[in-house]
Amino acid sequence: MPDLSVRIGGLTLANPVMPASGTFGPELGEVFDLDRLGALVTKSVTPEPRRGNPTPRVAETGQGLLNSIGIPGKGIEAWIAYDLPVWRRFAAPLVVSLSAPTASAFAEAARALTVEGVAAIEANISCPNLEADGRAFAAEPGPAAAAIAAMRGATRLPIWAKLSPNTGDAAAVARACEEAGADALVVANTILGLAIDLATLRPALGAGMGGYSGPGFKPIALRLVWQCAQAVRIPVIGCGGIATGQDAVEFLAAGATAVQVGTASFIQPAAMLQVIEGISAFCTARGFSRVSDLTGIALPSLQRIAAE
Amino acid sequence: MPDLSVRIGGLTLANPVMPASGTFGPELGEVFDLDRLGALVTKSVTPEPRRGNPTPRVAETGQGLLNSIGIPGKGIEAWIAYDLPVWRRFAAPLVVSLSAPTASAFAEAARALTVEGVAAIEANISCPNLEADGRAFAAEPGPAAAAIAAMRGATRLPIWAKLSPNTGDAAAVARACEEAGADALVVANTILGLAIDLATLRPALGAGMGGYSGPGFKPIALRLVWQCAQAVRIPVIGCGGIATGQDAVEFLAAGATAVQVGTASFIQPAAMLQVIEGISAFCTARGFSRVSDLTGIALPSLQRIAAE
Amino acid sequence: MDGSAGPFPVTTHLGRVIASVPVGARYHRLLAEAPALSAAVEPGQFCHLLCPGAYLRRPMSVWRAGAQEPLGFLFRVAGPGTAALAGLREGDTLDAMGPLGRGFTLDPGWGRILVLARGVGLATLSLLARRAVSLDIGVTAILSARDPADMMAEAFCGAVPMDLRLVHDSDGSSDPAAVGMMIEAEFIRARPDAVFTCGSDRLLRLLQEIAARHGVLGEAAIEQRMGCALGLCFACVRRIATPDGPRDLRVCREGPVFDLQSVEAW
Amino acid sequence: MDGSAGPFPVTTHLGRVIASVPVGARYHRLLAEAPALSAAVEPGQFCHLLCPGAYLRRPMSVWRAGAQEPLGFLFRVAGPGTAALAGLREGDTLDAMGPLGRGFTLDPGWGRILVLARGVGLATLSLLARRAVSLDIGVTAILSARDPADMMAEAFCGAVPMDLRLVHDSDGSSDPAAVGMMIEAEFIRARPDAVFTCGSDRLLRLLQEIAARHGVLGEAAIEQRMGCALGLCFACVRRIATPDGPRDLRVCREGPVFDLQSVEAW
Ligand SMILES: Cc1cc2nc3c(=O)[nH]c(=O)nc-3n(C[C@H](O)[C@H](O)[C@H](O)COP(=O)(O)OP(=O)(O)OC[C@H]3O[C@@H](n4cnc5c(N)ncnc54)[C@H](O)[C@@H]3O)c2cc1C
Ligand SMILES: Cc1cc2nc3c(=O)[nH]c(=O)nc-3n(C[C@H](O)[C@H](O)[C@H](O)COP(=O)(O)OP(=O)(O)OC[C@H]3O[C@@H](n4cnc5c(N)ncnc54)[C@H](O)[C@@H]3O)c2cc1C
Ligand SMILES: Cc1cc2nc3c(=O)[nH]c(=O)nc-3n(C[C@H](O)[C@H](O)[C@H](O)COP(=O)(O)O)c2cc1C
Ligand SMILES: Cc1cc2nc3c(=O)[nH]c(=O)nc-3n(C[C@H](O)[C@H](O)[C@H](O)COP(=O)(O)O)c2cc1C
Ligand code: FES
Ligand code: FES
Repeated sequence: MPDLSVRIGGLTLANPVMPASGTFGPELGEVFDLDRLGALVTKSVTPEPRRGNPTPRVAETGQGLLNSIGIPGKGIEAWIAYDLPVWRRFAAPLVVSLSAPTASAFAEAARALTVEGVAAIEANISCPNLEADGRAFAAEPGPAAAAIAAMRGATRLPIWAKLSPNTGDAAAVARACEEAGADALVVANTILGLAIDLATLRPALGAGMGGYSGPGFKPIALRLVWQCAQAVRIPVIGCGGIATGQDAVEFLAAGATAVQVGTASFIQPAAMLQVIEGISAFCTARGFSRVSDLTGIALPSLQRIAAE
Repeated sequence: MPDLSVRIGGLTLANPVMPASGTFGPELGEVFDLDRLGALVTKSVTPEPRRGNPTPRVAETGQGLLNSIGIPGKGIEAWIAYDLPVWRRFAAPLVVSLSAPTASAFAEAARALTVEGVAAIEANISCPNLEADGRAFAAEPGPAAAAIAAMRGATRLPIWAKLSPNTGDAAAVARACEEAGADALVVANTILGLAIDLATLRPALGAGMGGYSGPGFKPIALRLVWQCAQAVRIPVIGCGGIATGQDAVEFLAAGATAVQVGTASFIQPAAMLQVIEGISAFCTARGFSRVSDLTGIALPSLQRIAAE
Repeated sequence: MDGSAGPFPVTTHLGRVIASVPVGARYHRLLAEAPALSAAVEPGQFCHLLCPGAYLRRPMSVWRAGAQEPLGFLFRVAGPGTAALAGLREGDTLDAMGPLGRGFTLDPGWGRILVLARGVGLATLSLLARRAVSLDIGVTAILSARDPADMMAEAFCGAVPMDLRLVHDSDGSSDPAAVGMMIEAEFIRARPDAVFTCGSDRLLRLLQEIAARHGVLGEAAIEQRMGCALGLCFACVRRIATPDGPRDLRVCREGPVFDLQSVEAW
Repeated sequence: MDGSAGPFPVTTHLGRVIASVPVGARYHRLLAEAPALSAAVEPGQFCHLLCPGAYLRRPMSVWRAGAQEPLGFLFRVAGPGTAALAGLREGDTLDAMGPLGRGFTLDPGWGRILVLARGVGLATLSLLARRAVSLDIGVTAILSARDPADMMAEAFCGAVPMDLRLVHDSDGSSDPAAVGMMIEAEFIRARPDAVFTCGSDRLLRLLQEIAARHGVLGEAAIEQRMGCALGLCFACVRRIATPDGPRDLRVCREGPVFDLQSVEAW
């Protein structure tokens, strides 16, 4: 049995597999024992309550999913009062995904989330930045770094910066987040996509464009991990289209220290368990005694050894 | 029988379907009559001879293809001497794809290509710009516009600017190309992707990263067309994952005036004929007497009417 | 939340298809051996079905179920997902995730219920009606369809005795005004203890109005595009009136069955 | 460029599978009815096969072909594409694009050829050897394999008479030095007019050296990862010596058969 534990910033996870934000909730505990996961990641919480986007909010597109959910939620105060106690029942470290409209709102919310039971904050900086004309923080190094730096000043919790594929230079954004004090990077959020409904000749999603995830997105997410892992020394958590242990090993080899599984859980609700078992089987078959030895093994030079 | 003809800048095409650069050659004439296509598009020619990238140059990845061919070729002089005469045997307008390392090299090559038998030049500005540290011209509005403007001064032929998905703001690049004098946009080239070969734990392509094309790329290309068509008044030619008439109709509805078919021809060599027939059948079934009436029909407001 | 026991009530069941048969021109029925799931599912609940070749699962009401009985689905062949399901053959595997969602309320003390179904809505209501009869509750079922060819009275009740009223678009009998009069007449003839509907927003509005006026309880099953079907993604919300005011509730989890009067116009 | 006539010689043929049988532990053979394609294809040519579930086609040498004969492929089950092909059943459709590439040269005036095949390379050389015998050309075939279980002598020649020499890794007989001595001995025993090889880079080097020394012509069939298989994409290049110096030629178009001495180390 290989050693599956990994270290992400200050945290040690029992295994490198966790859910992707927005595709997970305590409800999945009706399908399997959530204590088997390396970590738990909440759907993004926002400072204020939000209603979300018009329906249809999801559409199938070839080997993938388009979504425009719009981060509905009851706001951070109600989340701490009502949802956090539910999460506290589980054993794995709890990572709270946070989305906010300004850098200072990110800071304030990070401060509010610095409470017992929260192990790390994942900054969903792919959301629109109200101070930059609605462009996502993660589209440019400057605004991304500003959001992370503001949070860094407001919390002692580890901060994971979740990057966006919708940028011309992900490595630059990755470096900026590292310099601003991020403890890890999550790579990546969905990429903007579109589908047209031929019956109506209108976009298939109520909101028009949406985020593309699933197997069709995988080669792009894997490339982003490859680029970011070579740009920073903090750990990278790979995310995008992972459905099997083999997919996960590709991400680890490309430089990831851990992985998140999103849309695959919609197809096979126990996909995360299969990913854990698949990674373990790969390590056994190929003689890796520690899963962490896989991290970055495919990189041109093995820069990842130094990364925690 | 609906009217399938479309106008792209100064050119009238008998139908809106043409091949994508790099996936087409006279060899396909062994499979079907190439005179049935709306236009012919050559693989990119370069000023100097090039050897191309190490093999493997292609890899399968889920519902798509990764390639890193590296634009091998004999250089523009030999191309004009040996290849152009072969192309002249066909009836459809010939579009020459051009790739060059600097804006002035683009201009010089465009001048050299301004010869009998060439109907338009497609500027493959997704290639690395030697004057910008190897970043692609199409990654930023400035260098993209510089390449197009330089060509504009050197040829009277229509110039089609082929945009890249590897940018944070495709609409801005689209506008810059329009202002610099492009007659049409081709949207889009491949997006950077990666696959890891689990047997070797190395990248599946000899060159590491490669361009991702095919069905898995379609939702992204369609979104880029949607964004660019709303940003410019010149025609947009959609490209990315199109394999059927229905795929093509999605692109037309999202704002494209014509479409290019690339990787699909590797799976079904007569895919382009199926796309032409599928578009025609859709128009008949849904009562569109002219295919050009489909252009932009899904856009929030019908800005595309004005576009030629 | 559902009838199944154990700490992990929701599972992907690999059932063996034992019948796959077209029904009329546009519908199809599928029966599979999936004993644990079939025994656990309640009327109004649904399964999320893997459709060979399609990426996402497709939500489908359970049409037939019960201990020792095959699990059945009745559906309109609408697009690639349902076409793939219709392409399954005897002996093939059907991957059904379930049981999912909140089903109908059925009080054994009731004497009669009225069921109003349109199109494939009858698939959703069929198990409820059959379960009611087995509890000695009388069932009046008004079934609305495009034309007699689309009418699936046989699929709805099988050999179980019910009062059926069939209405069609082709002869105008399914017109809301006519159906409204028919419901009023039924309320007078044999006042139901509860009413149930599925399959048409227009009939839902109609039934809301009549049931409210008569002070009769009711429930409606509604549909919405789904991602996870497990309550994780918030894709499937519909506007529902609650004691705390209108809220976007998840059809897959707080539904697909809601209080009749709580479903807001859409 | 190939044996087919007409303005559009290359087509996707939808053949009906008539046999799909495992061969040994790692190989599989597939026979399909595809009369036009089977009649047109020449030894050394290949088809590009659609593999259910995989996106790209897979290139596969033609192992059996001829007028009134089924089209056959013999392959190692290597990954998802070949596994899908091996999963085809009698009556299923095989979508084969072809005929593709440049086949072997076979001069009816020759008296004898020597064929050197390793692993599935024998699939590529089998049709050549059988065609040679049918032209009254003697065939000496040295077949190299991992072990006797992997040896497919029967698949190579069927009932056609040839001089077979079988060598294996398991008893050391396939060692290049031993094989070199065997080839030298054959050259002395019955000097071939031409030599052919496929399936091993090491044996290719060996044969190049011996054939060059003896002044015997030869050809080699080589493999490369492919995209289009039509000469469009330049994915499949290999370094080949030409009168104009070394050039990257397309295996799918200028090959897969090249002059033995022209194939550069790789
Ligand atoms: C709880 C629930 C129970 C249902 N029960 C039945 C039933 O018993 N019989 C029946 O015929 N149909 C039922 N439906 C509708 C059924 O899910 C759709 O007809 C089916 O998903 C269509 O898929 P498709 O690929 O064939 O068609 P497409 O229209 O091509 O589907 C494209 C996408 O839209 C979604 N979609 C399309 N129509 C609907 C719809 N009406 N509701 C939700 N999503 C939709 C699909 O799931 C898919 O993701 C039910 C829906 C829900 C939510
Ligand atoms: C002209 C030609 C003729 C061939 N004839 C035969 C034959 O008669 N019998 C036989 O067993 N094999 C033959 N091969 C090799 C065969 O194409 C591969 O084994 C097969 O493509 C593997 O696909 P896969 O999905 O099973 O394996 P994977 O290894 O998973 O394939 C992944 C990718 O790599 C490509 N690939 C893998 N191995 C090769 C290879 N050796 N050559 C080219 N591409 C490869 C595949 O096409 C696919 O795109 C031939 C190859 C070529 C180029
Ligand atoms: C329905 C849905 C909702 C999502 N919501 C969020 C969210 O609230 N916050 C966030 O950071 N990412 C969100 N994502 C993105 C995922 O966390 C993940 O980055 C992406 O889906 C790629 O991974 P996958 O291909 O494994 O799904 C969402 C994705 C989906 C499909
Ligand atoms: C093998 C291959 C080679 C390509 N070569 C070129 C090229 O030389 N110039 C260019 O502009 N685009 C090139 N492309 C990109 C295509 O023209 C097209 O933009 C892309 O593949 C998306 O379309 P598709 O999904 O229909 O293939 C190439 C694509 C492939 C797959
Ligand atoms: S479908 Fe995901 S919450 Fe209902
Ligand atoms: S495979 Fe495309 S040129 Fe040979």
